[in-house]
Amino acid sequence: MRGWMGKFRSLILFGALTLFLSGCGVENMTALKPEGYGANLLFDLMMISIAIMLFVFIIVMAIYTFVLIRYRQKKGQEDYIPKQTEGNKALEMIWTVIPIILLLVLAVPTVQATFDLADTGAKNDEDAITIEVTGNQYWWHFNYKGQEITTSQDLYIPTGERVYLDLKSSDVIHSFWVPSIAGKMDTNPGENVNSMYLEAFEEGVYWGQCAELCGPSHSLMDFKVIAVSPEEFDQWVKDMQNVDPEAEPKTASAKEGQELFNNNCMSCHAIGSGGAGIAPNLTNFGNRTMIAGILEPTKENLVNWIVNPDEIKPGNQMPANLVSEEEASKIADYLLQLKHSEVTPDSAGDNNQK
Amino acid sequence: MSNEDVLNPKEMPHEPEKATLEGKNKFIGFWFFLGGETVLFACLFGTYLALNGSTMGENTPEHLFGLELVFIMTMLLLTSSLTSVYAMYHMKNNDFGKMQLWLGVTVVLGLGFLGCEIYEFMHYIHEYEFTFQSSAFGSAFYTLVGFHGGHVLFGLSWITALMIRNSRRGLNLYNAPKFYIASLYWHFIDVVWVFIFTVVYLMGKVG
Amino acid sequence: MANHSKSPSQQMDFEKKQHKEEMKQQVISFVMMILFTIVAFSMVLLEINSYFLIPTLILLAVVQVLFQLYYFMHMKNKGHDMVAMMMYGGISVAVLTIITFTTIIWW
Amino acid sequence: MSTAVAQNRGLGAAIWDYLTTVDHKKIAHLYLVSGGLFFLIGGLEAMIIRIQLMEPSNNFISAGLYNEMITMHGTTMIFLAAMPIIFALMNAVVPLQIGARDVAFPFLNSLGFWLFLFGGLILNISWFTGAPDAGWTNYAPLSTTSPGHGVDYYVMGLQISGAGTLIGGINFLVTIVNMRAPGMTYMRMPLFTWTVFVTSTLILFAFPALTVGLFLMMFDRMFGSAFFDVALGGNAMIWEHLFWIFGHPEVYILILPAFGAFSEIFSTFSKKRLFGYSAMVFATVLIGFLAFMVWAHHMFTVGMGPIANSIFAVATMAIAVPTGIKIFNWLFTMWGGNIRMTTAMLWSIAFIPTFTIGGMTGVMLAAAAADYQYHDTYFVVAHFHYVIVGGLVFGIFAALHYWWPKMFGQVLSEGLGKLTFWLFFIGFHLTFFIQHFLGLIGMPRRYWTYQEGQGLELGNMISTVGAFLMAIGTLVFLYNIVQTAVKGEKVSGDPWDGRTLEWAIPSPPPHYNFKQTPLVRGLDALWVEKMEGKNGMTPAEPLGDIHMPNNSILPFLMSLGLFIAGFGFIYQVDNKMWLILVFIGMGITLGSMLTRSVKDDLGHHIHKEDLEKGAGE
Ligand code: HEA
Ligand code: HEA
Ligand SMILES: [Cu+2]
Repeated sequence: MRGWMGKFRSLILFGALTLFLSGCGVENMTALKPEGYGANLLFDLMMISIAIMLFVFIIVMAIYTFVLIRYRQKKGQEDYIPKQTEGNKALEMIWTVIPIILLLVLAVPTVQATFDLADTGAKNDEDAITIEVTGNQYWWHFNYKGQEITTSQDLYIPTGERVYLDLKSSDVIHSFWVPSIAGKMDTNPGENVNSMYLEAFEEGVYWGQCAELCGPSHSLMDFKVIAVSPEEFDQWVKDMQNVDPEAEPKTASAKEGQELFNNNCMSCHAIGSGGAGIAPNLTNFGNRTMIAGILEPTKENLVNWIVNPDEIKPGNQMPANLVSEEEASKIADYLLQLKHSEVTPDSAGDNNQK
Repeated sequence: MSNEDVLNPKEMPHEPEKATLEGKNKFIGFWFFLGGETVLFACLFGTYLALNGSTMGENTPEHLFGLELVFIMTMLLLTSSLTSVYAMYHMKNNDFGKMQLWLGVTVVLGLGFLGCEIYEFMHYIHEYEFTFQSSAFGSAFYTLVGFHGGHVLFGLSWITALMIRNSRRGLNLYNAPKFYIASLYWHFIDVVWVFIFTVVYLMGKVG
Repeated sequence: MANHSKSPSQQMDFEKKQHKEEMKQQVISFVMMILFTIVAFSMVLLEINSYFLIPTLILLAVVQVLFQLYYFMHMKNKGHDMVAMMMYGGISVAVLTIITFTTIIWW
Repeated sequence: MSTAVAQNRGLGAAIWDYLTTVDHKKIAHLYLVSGGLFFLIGGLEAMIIRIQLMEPSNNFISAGLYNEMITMHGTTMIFLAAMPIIFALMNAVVPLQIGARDVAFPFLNSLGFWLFLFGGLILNISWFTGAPDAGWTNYAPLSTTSPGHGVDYYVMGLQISGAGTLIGGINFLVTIVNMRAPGMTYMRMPLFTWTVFVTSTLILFAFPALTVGLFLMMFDRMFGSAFFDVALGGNAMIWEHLFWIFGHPEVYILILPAFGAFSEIFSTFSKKRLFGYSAMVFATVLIGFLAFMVWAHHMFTVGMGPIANSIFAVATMAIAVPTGIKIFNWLFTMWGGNIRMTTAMLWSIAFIPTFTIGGMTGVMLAAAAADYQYHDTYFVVAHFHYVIVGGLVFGIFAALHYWWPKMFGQVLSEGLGKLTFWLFFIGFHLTFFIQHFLGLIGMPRRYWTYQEGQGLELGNMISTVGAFLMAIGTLVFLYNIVQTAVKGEKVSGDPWDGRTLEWAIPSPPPHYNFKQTPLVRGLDALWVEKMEGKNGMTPAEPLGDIHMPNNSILPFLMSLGLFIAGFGFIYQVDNKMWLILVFIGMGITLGSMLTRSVKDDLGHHIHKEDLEKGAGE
């Protein structure tokens, strides 16, 4: 399908629409510059439908313009009574049958794409990468099945390979969406686990967002998908599996921070693959693209967040003022040095945040 | 038609419930309402069917339901449907006394049904600690069956009110449609019950 | 209304006869309904294979309800076209709803 | 509007008159005024939304308040503004179009209105205590776990006003089935009446699903049941299905009467009979029929599986066919006609491209897989505002300009009308066209704010500017109403050279509508007579006494009772003492119902002699 669609697409891309679009929109967030299998498939489907719609619209507008110009009341014609036509069987047939045909043309690729994207049967294969994704108010939990790796917020995947996701939620409904790689899928509470797959073509850091209203901070529930080369991914997996959660940090302040963290935060958070899972797993926090999904990863931001999370993400579960600002600063030192892998968002190339 | 004619007709027409425009409107409108009620109960049935496995491991339908009581209730309600048909038969023959009599029988049978239902619910709550709140199945069961029970209660009050209100003045073109649609309502309650005993109790027993 | 040429009492007699006829049908349908109910209950008590049993139970219920609607509630009589249309409208929506709730709610 | 009456008899009497009225024309006024007020409130909420989104990381309102704002905006607009204004038009026009003196159930008609109003009041009172914040779709478990009482208000308010709508729907069904003038066969009914008929049918079958959904939600939130609580085996999908089984037909409930109004307007101002009348009727019925088979297109991403998604996708696309039939029939109604550019016509003409765009984006959304990208983004927001504002709100404006003289006996200023039109029209496209692209480049809907550097700044700014233009347009319209009322110029019964029965009687019509029931001899009954050189309709009956229903305060009381009980239900969760309100309220309601059923109400007669003298006008 990519073949003939390719030509077709370049035609459409020519249109004023896309000219306008290249002006705005961020490359790693838009659905209009697909960087993954799903997004690409859907982009093609969108283009087919837009083409059909443009065709219909042009016809409607042609008749419309003609009618309005030609049959508008002219001066001195106020009393003219036109012929009272009842209808026209032939015409009515035409505008019943042609839309039906157009819709069939659209329906076929729609059904194909729908089944294609639902094809997650391979997720149980021996060597398939399957990640359990859990939506929480307001953060994302990722558990690499059978790999003993848990992370949150930043989802590392290898390029050029299908990564399967099992989606569920621990509280309300969320929706997992990475526009430039794939469409979205809801995460439901309870037994209703959904699955989908991601397949990124190129390395990059792709923006993901929650797309189902989930509470006050719904709009702040961002995450990132970090696609790295398969080699880098394997490296990352190894690094993550070898993390020693109790490893002593180097600086004194960070050491104190570790203690404080263990005493105050560990009941919800986790470092390493175990842990309660009530709050985000912070194993590779130092490599995160963002703090809490939305703040630049600076120490200042982190301290602010620890002391007063509710101000930044209204309605979130993390208690405010659990520690003093001073203590928070030490905890920040500890957290920011939690870098266990050489593979970081930077490894994904310079595609980051254009 | 003047008001006098409506309240004291010299002669009752063939179908008194539809003799006036108001009567016709009531008749059609009430049927349409029943069409809507069909959807309402369908939604409740759907919910029940979706949740009847969510028993949280205890108090499953097989375990709870006993068929004897349900059979008695079914007989009561089916018979009450017939007696209300009798009542309408006498209405059409302009025999007010007999109509009241059969409506009275209908009400008694309906009360019997309601009594059984209350007994049943009490039984579940006290013997099995199976309540509205114990599981999604509990919520769905009591809601579906309770909605029907509520309809029975409303129908009984309605028919009783009509009987008392008109006991002295007899049948006329103003109240005939009212009696008629009340009896339609009563039949509809029976229709719903047929599905309840089939879907909830019999199929629940089968598992 | 009664604008026939017969005298009122003749008319009355004629209608009474009609009503009687109708009553007979209604009693018959009542007996059928009771019968169906008994069959349904006994089938459950006899623990017949449920693949066969459940469709049969539903069928019995549907037939019973048709008796109710057409005989007890007079849907078979004339002047019920609109009524029938709306009832079937409601029933279609009802059936769709129930199909949904028994199939795609769980996946 | 009834200022003249008010001056004659004092304000108190006028208010009492409106509280007790069972006259469909006055109920139309009530619906219009309250629906109009709610439209302003909903619009104000929209403005607040737009101001908040004007720039990235804005803090104009807080995140929690934003969610309340969108929830109330959606709920208010759909249930309290759009539906009631449609009911206003139905009440004002349908009985006249079918040559009836009244609706089938005048008492229930009034009850329907008061239920709607009190339901709407409950919803809006929530602003003082914390409004619902789970979106107008109110998905569980977000709604079942939402703190405070906001969602309880949503549940009670919609339950009560929904009951009113259902009652109103049944009333119009029976009116159209039973009350048509002699000769008015189904295939001679004006298209507006047809669309009202189909809309009422949809109401009849769709609202019960909402009723059940709201009951379950109420039980879960107030009485500890577990329908949506996964911990006890509940299933949140049940709410979604129930909501959309209602919700999708609801959007056609909204749009069909607008279609009907456009049909009348196109035909009148082209001086031509509607092209393909029977196809139009067929298309209307088909849309109504299909409306019940497509609801799950709102749920493509919940994980129903590819089979269900495909079925619902194809079924949804099918609706484009009957809708297309309509679009082309309207175009060909104008074809060969003598088009007069009145304000009403202007709105109607603008509707065609706008709605076509909205419908086409609808079909794009219907392509199930592609919806994985569109769903819950601004693309959807753009779609539904194109069909709702560009279809329904344009339709309301068109219909109001068209039927205003019939309702109030005055013509709205054409100049101001056109000004309103241009402001609103341009503002509308500015606001919503750009939102398609915002959605495609990754802006999800229901977002309190967006980050800087995501490329969303410009689009949102433009959108906000457009919203202000719409607001100004609306204000001009309000000014137009006031100015017209102050001027008070009377107008004849037939200012537009109309074709249907409502134009055969004076404006505003007398209490009993038709002195003598007209005899209908064809489609466009009045036009048929006009073409034969007659001045008006031929009566179907000799002049005689007219039977009219009596006014009653009971509908108001019944609704008031439920209103009071509603608060009892909401607050009994905190303290069982509040159950007292439930008892008082239900007592009032049931007591009024009992009064209604034991007290004979046979109506009254307007006598022939008085009619000849012209009384009652
Ligand atoms: C008046 C209201 C109205 C109307 C008329 C419509 C009409 C349609 N709607 Fe829309 N819709 C809404 C109101 C409405 N909608 C609302 C409020 C929502 C969002 C709710 C929420 O989530 O909050 C929504 C959401 C919505 C979705 C879900 C999107 C999502 O959440 O992901 C979908 C998906 O299929 C959809 C489809 C359609 C279709 C196919 C039509 C069709 O009926 C359109 C048919 C019309 C045409 C197609 C144009 C004319 C036809 C021709 C000129 C003929 C030729 C055409 C072709 C061959 C294409 N709508
Ligand atoms: C009938 C339905 C209807 C109508 C008419 C409108 C009209 C408008 N809507 Fe709305 N809208 C919905 C139904 C409707 N909407 C629904 C269902 C949702 C989804 C909610 C949800 O997600 O749950 C929604 C959501 C929605 C959003 C998305 C919010 C989000 O997802 O975060 C936006 C954002 O731009 C928006 C904007 C507007 C605007 C600018 C108008 C304008 O057209 C409004 C124009 C009117 C005015 C501007 C009135 C002006 C009057 C005054 C200013 C005078 C005030 C004076 C007094 C009060 C005395 N609407
Ligand atoms: Cu829809």
